[in-house]
Amino acid sequence: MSKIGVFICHCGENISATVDCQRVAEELSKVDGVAYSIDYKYMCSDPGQTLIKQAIKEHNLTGVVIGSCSPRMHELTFRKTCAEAGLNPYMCEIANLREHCSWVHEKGEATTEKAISLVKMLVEKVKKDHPLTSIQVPITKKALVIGGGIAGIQASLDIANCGHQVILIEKDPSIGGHMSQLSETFPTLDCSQCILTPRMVEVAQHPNITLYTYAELDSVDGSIGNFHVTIRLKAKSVDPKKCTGCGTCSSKCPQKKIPSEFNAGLGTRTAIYVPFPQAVPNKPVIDKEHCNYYQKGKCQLCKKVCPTDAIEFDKPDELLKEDVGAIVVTTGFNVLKTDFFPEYGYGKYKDVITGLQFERLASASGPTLGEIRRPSDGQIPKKIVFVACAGSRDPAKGIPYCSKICCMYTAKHAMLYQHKVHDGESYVFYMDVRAGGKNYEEFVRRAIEEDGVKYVRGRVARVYEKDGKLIVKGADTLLGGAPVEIEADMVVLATAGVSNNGAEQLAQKMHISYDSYKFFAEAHPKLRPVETNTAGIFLAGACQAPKDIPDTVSGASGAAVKVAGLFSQSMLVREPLIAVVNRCAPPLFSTCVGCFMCETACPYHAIEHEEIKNRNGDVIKTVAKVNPGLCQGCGTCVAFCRSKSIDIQGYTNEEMYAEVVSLLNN
Amino acid sequence: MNKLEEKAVSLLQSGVKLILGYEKGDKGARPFFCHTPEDASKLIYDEHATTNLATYILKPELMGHDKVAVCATLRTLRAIAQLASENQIKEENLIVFTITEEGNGDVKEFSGIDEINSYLTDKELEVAQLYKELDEKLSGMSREEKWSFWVNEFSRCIKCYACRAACPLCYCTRCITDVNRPQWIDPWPSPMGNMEWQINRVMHMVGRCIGCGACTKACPVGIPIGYLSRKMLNDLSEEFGYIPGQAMKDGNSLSTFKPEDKENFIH
Amino acid sequence: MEKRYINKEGLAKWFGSILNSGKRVYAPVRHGEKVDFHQVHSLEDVAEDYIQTTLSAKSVIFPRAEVLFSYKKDNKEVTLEDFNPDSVPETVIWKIRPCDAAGFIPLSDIFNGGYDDVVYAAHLNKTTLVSFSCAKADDFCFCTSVNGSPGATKGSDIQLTILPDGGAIVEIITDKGMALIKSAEDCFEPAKDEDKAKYLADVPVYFDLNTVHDKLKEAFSSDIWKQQSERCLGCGACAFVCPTCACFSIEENSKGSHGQRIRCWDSCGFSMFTQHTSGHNPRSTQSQRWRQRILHKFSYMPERINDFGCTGCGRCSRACPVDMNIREHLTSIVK
Amino acid sequence: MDNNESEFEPKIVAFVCNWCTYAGADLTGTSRIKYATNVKIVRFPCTGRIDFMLLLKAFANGADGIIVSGCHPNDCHYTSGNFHARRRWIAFRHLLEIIGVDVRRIRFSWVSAAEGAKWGDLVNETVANIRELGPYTEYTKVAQYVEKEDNNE
Repeated sequence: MSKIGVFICHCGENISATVDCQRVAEELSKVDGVAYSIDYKYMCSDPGQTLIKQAIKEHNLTGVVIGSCSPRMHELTFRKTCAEAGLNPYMCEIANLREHCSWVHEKGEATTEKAISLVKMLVEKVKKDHPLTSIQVPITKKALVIGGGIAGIQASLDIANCGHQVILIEKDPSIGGHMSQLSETFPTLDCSQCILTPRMVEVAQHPNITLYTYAELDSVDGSIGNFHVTIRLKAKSVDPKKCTGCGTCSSKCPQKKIPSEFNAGLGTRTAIYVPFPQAVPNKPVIDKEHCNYYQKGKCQLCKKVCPTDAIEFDKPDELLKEDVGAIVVTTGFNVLKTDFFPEYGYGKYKDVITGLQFERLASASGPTLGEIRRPSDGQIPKKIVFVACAGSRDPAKGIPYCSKICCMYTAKHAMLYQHKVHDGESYVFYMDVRAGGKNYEEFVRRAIEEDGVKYVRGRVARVYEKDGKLIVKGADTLLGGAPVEIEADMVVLATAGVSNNGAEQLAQKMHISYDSYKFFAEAHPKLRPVETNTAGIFLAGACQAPKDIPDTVSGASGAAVKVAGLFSQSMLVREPLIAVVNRCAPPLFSTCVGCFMCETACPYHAIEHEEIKNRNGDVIKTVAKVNPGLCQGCGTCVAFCRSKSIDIQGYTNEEMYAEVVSLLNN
Repeated sequence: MNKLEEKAVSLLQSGVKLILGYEKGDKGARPFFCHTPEDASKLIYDEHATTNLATYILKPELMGHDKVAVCATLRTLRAIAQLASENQIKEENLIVFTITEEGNGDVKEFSGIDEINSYLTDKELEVAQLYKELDEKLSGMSREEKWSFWVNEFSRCIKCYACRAACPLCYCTRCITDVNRPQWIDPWPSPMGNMEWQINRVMHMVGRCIGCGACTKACPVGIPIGYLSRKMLNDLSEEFGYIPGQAMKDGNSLSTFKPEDKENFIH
Repeated sequence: MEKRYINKEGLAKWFGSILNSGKRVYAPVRHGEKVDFHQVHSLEDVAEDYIQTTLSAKSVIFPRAEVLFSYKKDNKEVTLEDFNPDSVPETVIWKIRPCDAAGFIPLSDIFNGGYDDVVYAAHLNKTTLVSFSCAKADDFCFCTSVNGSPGATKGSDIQLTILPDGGAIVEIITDKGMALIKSAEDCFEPAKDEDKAKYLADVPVYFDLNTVHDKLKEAFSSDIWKQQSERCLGCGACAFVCPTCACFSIEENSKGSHGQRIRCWDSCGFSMFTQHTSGHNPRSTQSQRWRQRILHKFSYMPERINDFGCTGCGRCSRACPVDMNIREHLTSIVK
Repeated sequence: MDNNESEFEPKIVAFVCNWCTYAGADLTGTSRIKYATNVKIVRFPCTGRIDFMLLLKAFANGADGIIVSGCHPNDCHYTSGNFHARRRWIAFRHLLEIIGVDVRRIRFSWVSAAEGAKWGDLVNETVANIRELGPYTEYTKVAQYVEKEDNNE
């Protein structure tokens, strides 16, 4: 006979404002099997939890139902509470009275009635619940980090420094990511390369880190603690063991006019190339799309000039299989295509450039060696206009969200410009200046007050060329929308940060969720910001949303700690909410008839064949068995099994059936 | 001695312990278990025989370790092919032969499941006249009329499970109707319980039904139950990518999917 | 036994008066190719020209499913609503075959032997059986081999034998039957000098029932059960169409806070019928279950209730999807 | 909702997956978007887990309408549970149409964890639709028969 305790939380007034909590508790006390029913102001608080624990002990409760906020919030909290009082944690169920009831309905009889029936439903479920014990799975103590930007570098180093093996893969020929492209960084204006390159080198030299550049994730199998990954090592056409990085090949390559990705299209590179001088590894690859040999079938000049015979044409991509225990995804971001804004003339006028291109112009390693010269004629622009929010916060044409970093880098750009062009004039068109962050506001004020950057609040309507000048037309909303027209020499667009190319496909490969902008989704936006909903896969950096460097690095260290924390355990303890194929007394042994259609339905390859043998060792029948290490508990097999021989713990047929019957009959 | 009898005698003399076939009965051909060469003369072949002999292949009490041969009609062949795709056939103990359609009574023995599958590829699965008539009748009905038609049909069901017993693909060790935790289907004969039972049967048959009609023929009260599975078989074949009457490889319709599956009702 | 004569018009009038009296009347009704007992509301509903209904009339008195009691839990209090015998209406089964009517004798011995099964007895007591003797039979009929005949009156309250003029010989067997006559006395005429046997179907005797009974005593371990049942599919069709099969199951129709306890038909032919919780099944093979069926009807029942569990209606043979013909099997047992 | 007692209040059960629609409905709450009280949610790990029998049982036990919702295609937490579910619903819905079950009463949807507003709209729309259709007595009447009332049809 069940002895169930019902605990109705007021959640301050979050629930009690619209639900008569006292009445819910009273009504529940009348339900068959309920031994104790009470309401309380804050169930999740210390006294609230104590209340639950005492009731479990005093009334020998066999099950607990808590009417509170969403189980996605506090299920774990209350299960722990129950466990501390000696009740199996899986005998605790949560009725969602806040998100699904009090917050979405007006105060009234119907709302309280709904609350009552939701709690009753869970009471019926608890009656059918079985105590469950956690599953223990061994852990492969090796991590995979995808993406070699600053986030990936930081995460790899942190994990490696904890003594664990790390595989870092980067799709480009060098690690470094967007940070390596930056000139100086806000708010301290220290040189990006100066602070980044030592870390890049550290990665390459770290004994615990295996670095694969020009490599991509091909597929992922398995689950937390035991992922089986396949990495595609794209053919570099250069044997890194033989190559000394002397650079002769690049200097002889006849293809010299390829826009350099590193310089954001403002410079050129060759087909066999090292993306930038400080690249790690500092060894070239052949870009097959532009290589004469790969495209036209002859050339091989590089092969002829290579002193170490390192060039190897026509090698296929290699597929490398690795077992890892955790994955950190740090694939970064991209900048919004500027063709959203034909009125700004990007692509039409050479001197309308993006913020990232300006970074290259301002960078000492850039195409102009750090001098601000406009792309069209190499002249030093005397008047420059920066357009903030070029795409961001623009639901109509761009993206609805704020790209977060633009305000700061625009201020930085204007400041750098003023430092380099002392007689120059700079204007910033802005909507709002968002300078939340340590020393950020001061930085912007410095740009305005010390460096004389002119901030104009308003949107730019259009940019057009007239007599060799770029006419920027806008409005100053602080002056009542007065039209502003500036004859500029150069225009810099602070284009929005967007998710990286292929983010969606990558997410689908790894079975992690992503938002409508294709940024990867955290398990919880506040409390689990570096975890995904898929156990064992973590996130850091701008693949989650546009982020500045400090946020990226702290996220990366956070993810690394999660990985290290996971690896610090000898066994992984998993929730037992997995499918099980029944076993029963002989001669049946299991009601499974062995059609193995579940095997074809399981996305995790968790269904195995088990031969049931008699005493002589003869196989009597072959039935399905679920590998508890692989099963993730989706339950597709359960709904599919015709004879109902598979059930899923925590969501059993009996439990779900009882819930439905209860909802409609009580 | 006809060719069938010759075949049966030679099989029985070469170590086969049992031949599943048909003999003459009160209501046409009925299943016959031929154990001895002396009985072989009773064997007849009737491609219209309603009992699907594949049903017996799955009965442990009949199928021990001995070799068994089946004189299979097209319907039986279809069932065997489907059962093989569901891991239910022990090929090493089973010999399957049929009488070819050419009419001179030639016996064809299959080398294995693959040959059965290829034999079936050009055999179109026809729709029974009864079902065609029913299709016509139902197509003229409003939703409410359909509902009351089927409620009336199912209310006559006595839950004798002859449909289940006769179906070669209803081979679960424990049928869902025998599951009582929870009691998915009312075990007593009642209009709703009967309907739920048939809905289950049809859902369990999606992409698996081989359209042999054994269920309809077996129903003692004359409910055209096979119509539902048969209609689903045809209606969904294009959608789910199978050919009615032929076994699917690598899982069946509801245990597999295509990311591009089309529907127009999920919004 | 009193006899009367009723002419065609009288018959219609009598039937009308029964309907008007408020009694439920069950009679054979045609549904496509099948004829079965349903409640009727006029004489036109009653089927003509058929040999036998698919199901026996058993379900009128022993329904396929019946609520024994209902319960409700409210505020931890349980209230029970028991089966109410008064809720069963007065009922007439019209045009039942003599073999069907005879079936209620062993059925009543099972349910009401020793003590009355309240639910069964309520139906039985409220029901009057008006049988029609058989003018036609088919190859599946074998009533004459199991102590019956096309004109047997055992089990009936009234029996009519339809005459060529559309009238009928009326035999009044029980008081319940007499009461139904009395309710419309003016429809009837005094009995005429007619030989009932002239109007009955000719059903040959296939085997000697006593020999069957004697042979079965020794037959428990015989191979015959396996031979006969090889093609048996293990469905319950034979049991459910049978006028004497009484196996039932008790089921729970639970809706959480309320529910019903239901009695419904079951069959010893199902493999789950004897399945134990332990996993053991004393009748694990179909041949054992077939043996049980035959022994129960032709060996155990005669010994326990002094009546055979078969009336020769032939329904099981007609219903069997694999043509298991009980007459054929019984004949082979005799041989 | 409103206090008009004569108005029919449909009973609607929602079968939703834990990762998308349940979370989406949480977001509806967090966003304080209001919707009708008629819909009650039963939480499943995945739409792939939702047995079609539970839908039938909901109707048999008196539900006037049903919502089935989970992750959008490609977004399944378990990769393909929603794809399996989609196939199941294609077949199931087709069968119900053949039999004459009122499929307008089952609303299938994809609601992601980010679509809190969509969940609110879905509930309100479904409640309005079912209110218009009226109680599903056609189904419950049949479900309540133990023996069919013999009307000789």
